[in-house]
Amino acid sequence: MKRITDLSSFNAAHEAGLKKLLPAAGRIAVGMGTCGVGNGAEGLYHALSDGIQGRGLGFHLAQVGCYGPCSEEPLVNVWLPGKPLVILHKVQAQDVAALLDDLSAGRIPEELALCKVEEWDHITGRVKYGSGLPDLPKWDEIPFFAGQSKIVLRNCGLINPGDIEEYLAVGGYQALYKVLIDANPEMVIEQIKAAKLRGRGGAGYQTGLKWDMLRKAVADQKYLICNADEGDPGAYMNRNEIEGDPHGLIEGMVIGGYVTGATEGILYVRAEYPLAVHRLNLAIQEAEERGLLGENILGRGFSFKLSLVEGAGAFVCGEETALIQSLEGRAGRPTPRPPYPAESGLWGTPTNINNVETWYNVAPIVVKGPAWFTETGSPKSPGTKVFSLVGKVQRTGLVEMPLGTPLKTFVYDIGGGAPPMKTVKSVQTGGPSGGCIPKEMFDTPVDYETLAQLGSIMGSGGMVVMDEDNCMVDVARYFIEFTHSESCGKCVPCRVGLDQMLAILNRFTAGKATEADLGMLDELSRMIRDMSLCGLGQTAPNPVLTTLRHFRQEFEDHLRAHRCRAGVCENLALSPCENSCPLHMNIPRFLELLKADRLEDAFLSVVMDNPLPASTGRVCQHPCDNRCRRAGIDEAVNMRDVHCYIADSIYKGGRYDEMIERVLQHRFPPTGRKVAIVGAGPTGLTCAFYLAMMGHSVTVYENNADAGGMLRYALPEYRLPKSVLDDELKLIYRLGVEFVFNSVVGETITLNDLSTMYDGVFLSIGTWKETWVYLPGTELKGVLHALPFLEALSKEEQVPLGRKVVVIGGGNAAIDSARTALRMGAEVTVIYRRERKDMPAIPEETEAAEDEGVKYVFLAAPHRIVSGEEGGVVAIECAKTTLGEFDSSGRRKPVPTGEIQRFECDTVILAVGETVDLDFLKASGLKLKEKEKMLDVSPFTLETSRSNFYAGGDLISGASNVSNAMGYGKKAARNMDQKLMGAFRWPKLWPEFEYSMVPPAHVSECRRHHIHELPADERAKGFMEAVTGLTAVEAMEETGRCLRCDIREGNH
Amino acid sequence: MDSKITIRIDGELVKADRGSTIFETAKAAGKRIPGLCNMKGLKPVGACRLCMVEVAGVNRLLPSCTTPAQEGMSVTIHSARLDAYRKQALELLLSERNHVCAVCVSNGHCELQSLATALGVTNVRYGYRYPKLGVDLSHPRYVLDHNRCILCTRCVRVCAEVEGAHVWDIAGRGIHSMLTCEMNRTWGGSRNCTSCGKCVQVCPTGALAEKGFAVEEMVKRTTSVERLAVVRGGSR
Amino acid sequence: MMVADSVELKREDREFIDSLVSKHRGRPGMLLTILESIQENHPQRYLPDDFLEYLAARMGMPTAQVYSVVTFYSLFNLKPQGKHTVCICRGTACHTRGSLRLLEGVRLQLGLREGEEEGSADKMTGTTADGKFTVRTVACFGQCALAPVAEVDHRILGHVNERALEREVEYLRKARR
Amino acid sequence: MSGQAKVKLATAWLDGCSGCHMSLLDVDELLVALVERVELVYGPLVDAPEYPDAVDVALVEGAVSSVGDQKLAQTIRAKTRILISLGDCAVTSNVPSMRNTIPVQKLLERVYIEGADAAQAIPADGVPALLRHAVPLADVVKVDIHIPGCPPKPGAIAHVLTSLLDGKKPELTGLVKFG
Repeated sequence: MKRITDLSSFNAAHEAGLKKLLPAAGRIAVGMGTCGVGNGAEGLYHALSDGIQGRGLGFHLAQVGCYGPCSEEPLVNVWLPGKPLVILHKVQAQDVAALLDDLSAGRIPEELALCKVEEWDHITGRVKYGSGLPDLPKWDEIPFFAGQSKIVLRNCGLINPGDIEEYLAVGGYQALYKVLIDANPEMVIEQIKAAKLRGRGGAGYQTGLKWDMLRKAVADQKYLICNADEGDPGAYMNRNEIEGDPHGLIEGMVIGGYVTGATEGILYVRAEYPLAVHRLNLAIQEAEERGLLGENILGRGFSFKLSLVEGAGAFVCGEETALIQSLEGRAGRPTPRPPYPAESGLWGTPTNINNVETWYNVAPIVVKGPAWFTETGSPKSPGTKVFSLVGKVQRTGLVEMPLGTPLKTFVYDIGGGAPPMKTVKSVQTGGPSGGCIPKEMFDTPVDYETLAQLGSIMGSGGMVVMDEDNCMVDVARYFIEFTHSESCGKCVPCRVGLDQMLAILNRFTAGKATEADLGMLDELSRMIRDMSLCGLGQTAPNPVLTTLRHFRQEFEDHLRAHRCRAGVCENLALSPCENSCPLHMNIPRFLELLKADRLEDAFLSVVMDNPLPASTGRVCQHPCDNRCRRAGIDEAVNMRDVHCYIADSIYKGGRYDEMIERVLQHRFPPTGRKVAIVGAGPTGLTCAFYLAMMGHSVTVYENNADAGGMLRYALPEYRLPKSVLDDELKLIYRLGVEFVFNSVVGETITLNDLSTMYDGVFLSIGTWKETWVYLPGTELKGVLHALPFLEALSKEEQVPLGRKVVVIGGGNAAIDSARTALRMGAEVTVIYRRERKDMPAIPEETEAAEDEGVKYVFLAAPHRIVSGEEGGVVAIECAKTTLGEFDSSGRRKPVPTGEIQRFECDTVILAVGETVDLDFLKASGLKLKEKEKMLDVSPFTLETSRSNFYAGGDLISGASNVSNAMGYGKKAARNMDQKLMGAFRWPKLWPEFEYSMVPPAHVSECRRHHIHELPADERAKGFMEAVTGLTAVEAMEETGRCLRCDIREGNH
Repeated sequence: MDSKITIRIDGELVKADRGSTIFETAKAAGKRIPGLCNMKGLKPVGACRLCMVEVAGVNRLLPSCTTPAQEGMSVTIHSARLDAYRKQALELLLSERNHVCAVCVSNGHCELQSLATALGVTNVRYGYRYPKLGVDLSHPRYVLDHNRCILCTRCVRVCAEVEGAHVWDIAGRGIHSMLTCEMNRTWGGSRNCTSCGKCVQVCPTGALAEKGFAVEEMVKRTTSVERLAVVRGGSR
Repeated sequence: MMVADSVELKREDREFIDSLVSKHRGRPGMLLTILESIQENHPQRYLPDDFLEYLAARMGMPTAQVYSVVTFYSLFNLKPQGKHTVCICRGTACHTRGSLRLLEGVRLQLGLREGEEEGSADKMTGTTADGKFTVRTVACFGQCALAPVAEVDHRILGHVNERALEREVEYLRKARR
Repeated sequence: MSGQAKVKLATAWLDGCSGCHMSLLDVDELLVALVERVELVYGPLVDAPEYPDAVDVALVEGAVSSVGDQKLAQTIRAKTRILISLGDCAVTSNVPSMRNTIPVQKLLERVYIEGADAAQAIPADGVPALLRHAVPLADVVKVDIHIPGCPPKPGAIAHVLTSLLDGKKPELTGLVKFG
């Protein structure tokens, strides 16, 4: 290898590199970062090289670093002369044969292509690939890369890290050459200062000032250190930078050495990054051979020695003084500052330490100047920062964004938001020294100061997205557990303080915390932050302080309600499924009882946890399926349909009366207390059941003529037969619950009457008022609202329905109306303003409707209802919408495009949701929440502002679903009884169940069973139930699939 | 530049030698700053954090034992925040290991105990950890009781800087840090220990003691090490 | 500093250490690099006490300081490691994707109880009695896009679920070598 | 808390050595003043089977080491306005806590079987079970004032009692020490 000693040999190497980058025969490059290899890139590379040799093709095959989008790996770049560079994604070894056929025929396989690059700005140079392939998006047009600007990652994924000539080809070492020729170190430092480059390790200290201090220090030996310890969990940008472009780091350090007068540099790299260490050593060797490192660089008389030291697994060594202690052969325990390393660092000599990413910004500033650098980023922090976007987000990877970009852009635009059926809850930035930022604050620009104001820090750039399955208390505990195990143990606040904080947080996640613990956490966090010796201790409490500040209600939930909504803290729940069930049914118990063929005991267990098992068994949206651990093996256990089978078997099995007697045996003796319940919907019925079971005398006031609320008057017969509902109501009637029908509270009886006649009152009137729709033409004949339409049908009233019906809306009410109208012989189209995946309706219902012939039109918002001559409806005009910004619900807001679509129809059913009856609330005199105009109740007891008056269900939560509403009824009953009787009698209501607590020896391998749908055309004709439940054998097999997560070391 | 500078401590003007730390300046002016790991004659390490002070114009607390006094500095030793933080630091130390003062050889002569009294620590609000720790009786004349050790590393420093044997060091990290004699040997089995006993004299608690003393009888001669260090021109 | 006379090391071990010491004398990070080389070179990938005593003597460094360094960094092992290593990543992304359950699963599979871990509880390195398996954790592999990540004998397994890891370990357990 | 009606004072003796009670008696001449204003209603120094209701001040000596101690502590807390942990055992679990690193079962076997030469059996009936750890009083119930010391100085006890009787908040800084 020829040494480069002058301009001509420099340009010769540059040309040689270009020939490899743009070879006449075309080039194939495989992304071989560690994560690429983890995704099978190695096998892919060998398949390609065998293929090329086998067929004697001339393609130049190279290994390159990672281009950034990890979720698209393995990545392969292909280039044919004259054409743009095309990035192929998710390439498997078996695609190689077809790929080589296409390439050798001069074609690019478009189906594998992700994006194309026509011309690439390497900042230190430009490479023109070619134009063409019009329908393939450019690299910065696809969502993941939109808005990114690659300065630090300029070469990653494009050049071969193992070949110095490819680095030279894109203008590498040009900045070094310029600095050596200008021989004006002060001017370079001024440039770095003018560019206001701030340290990318996390603290954000001005790099120019640090270099200036080192330059002015007088000593015969000065050191430069590159901090590549990157111990932050969730951060891997330094690894990819080194693996993709090692020479960029070397060039930065040599310039730094020349400018500050340091003659030796040390690269302190983590031992957990073997590939980065290997490629860096290779690059150092190559640079020394070519005269760009070591003795007499480029023949200009400057010498700079660079050596690599592998860290040995200590996060604290990311702190500069600890790193120096580690290099001096001691344990990595930080030393007090002053003295600062710039005055007395490694072996007492002046030393300057910068993070990997900071070094990568040096060459661009030298080549393009500070003015160009300050164009990107924010005024106080110019330039870009590389973030590792990971966690519960659809597109993960390395993202280099200008500083000051709002969090929203990262999570939604680049990351694509949470996976389907999930919503993002928060983002954790800055690793163990950072904090959790709630989704309400996603407009915050990502910058040193703005993140600090929220209590977090930018830190290394780790960005972990979390959804509602993540418990923030557990996240805080996780980070304290991390810093506690990485604390060096030298200073008291961090060593012992973190241990005590971990003990407190463990008590929270185990449900054993006390009120004092909440205050202690806050006080201890501030003490550790203010008193610790080094950055580790000073920032360790940030995760706790930010979660206490932004997610305090989660701490209170764990403390007072002993509940972990995310279902992560296992001790706070019997099992993940029980935790997710709004009624907290002991699911493992009834599965085990049925498995032991004890149907009646299983029914008792089910009905005591959920008084309407057959109704919920048909209409519940089964949140338990999302938390079932069986999904980790194949699919979730079908819990809802098993408890539906159990209930149906008893109701039709002839021994229902004996079972009712058995339930009544567990009833508490009469307490002499009288309770009134307003509203006989599922919420009211549940509350009535439990209060009656606890011996109170219960009277239910209902404005309709019969009990059931939505179950009777909104859910169509094919979904919930009235006979099933009546079976279930028999139990409640037998409990002696009195019903007063056709009575409207506020008219036939007032709240004041109730408070005098009863010891306690529970309001559960649900949400029956239709949301007001701003749509011209709603006053026309033929325009109906969903609920009144379904209600009228349930009361067998005559409803005038046209031949062609349009339903507006995407919830359950919309689908129920559509399928009902279909059964009445109409042709039905459902119009929804977002996409299918955003529809709140239960997926099985949407699919079943489609099979029955319902048409769907998405991304269309109602614009105008057109009336015919005699005032009837003839058509509806809708505006096509596109999806714009993400709103706070984590879904994209539909934005009308102005293009109008016209649908011929004679009936329009509006199913855009129901709200609370506001006039009832205002008249009730109860305290309301100001902005949401909802009833203000205590989150833990559901008591309203008027003592002994409680409220629950849709009335306080807004339109929701049956099981959530019933959950409120159950919770209210528990609290009302506790207040009425002054004792917590609730647990005694449940009988002792004897059932096996031995983990299943071998878990059945069979897959999940589903209920059986009648053929679409047959069920579309009438209102008979559209599905038949599980058979006995299927239900029994389903019970065998349960992993019994309720069995733990302690309890058997 | 003349060798004297003036700084203000708790509002009072005080003369100080250039280069001396705030801790030494305050001590010379008769203003005691609490501290457990610092000792004249040994290199300060800033581990116990009890000597933290507020300095006007600096938005974070500074360890007075390692921060040099600078002309015109205005230092606050006692403030509500500092006193509360120091009490918390003492409570953390008392909760970390088994400090059963009633049956300790240093009862009544222990710097940790007297600081707790001076700062009004009447109880420990954190949960006691009750770690299982050993007692090393292998040395003919001395005892090492890990239950009383607060990891202040005075013994490590005196053995390395003054005696030069470097027998002691800290093994492990975080809450699992332990004082170790050479390669985790028993004290009696040490190869380099000269049995000079300096480590016993500098130990602020009952962790290192001479054999033959019962409860409340172990009194340490700390001034001996200070004089020796000054004679040998130890750092500051 | 007395030379460690009482230490009888095999000749090639002494020569190996001597060569390392002379190669790295005076270099920054010398002790770390030498310790890493010794451990990598040892068949059971750990640092026997007599090796450390000899190294301290050769480098003129107090044995207490060498012991302090060896016990401070999580990479160094003072006990023989199993033939196979299963390493579970406990980074943030992996934690939020359930790597704790992976760890408990593999420890249960190999019969490693709480008590067997030496070192701090949260470092959680445990070796099976038959010396075939060592289960350890690492704070972050830098593979967060593949979370949850496990490494079995230097091979990275991305998006690993409990069953896949169980199969991997079972395969190694039955394999003869 | 001055006023004519006599102040109801209770003392209790959990896992301790009664040294604190002796220290209480060592307040010497103050006892005379106390007798007029204070009525001792419960404790080892008084014959009262049940812990009375509405006690004003309770001095509790000893660590909480058994289920029996725990129940008594909770009863005292429920029926007392001002609860004082008296002496190091109650304040820091002191000497009793030296058994905490030994699992309870091993401890009982070592003492009652290996250590016993006759009737080698672990006592069960009528003896409350040992807790996993002997813990300070404040770990089990909320404590209002702590008087450390082994034994606590009579002067400190006197200062606390007289301050409370005069309705003042006692200030123990500098007056008390552990051990």
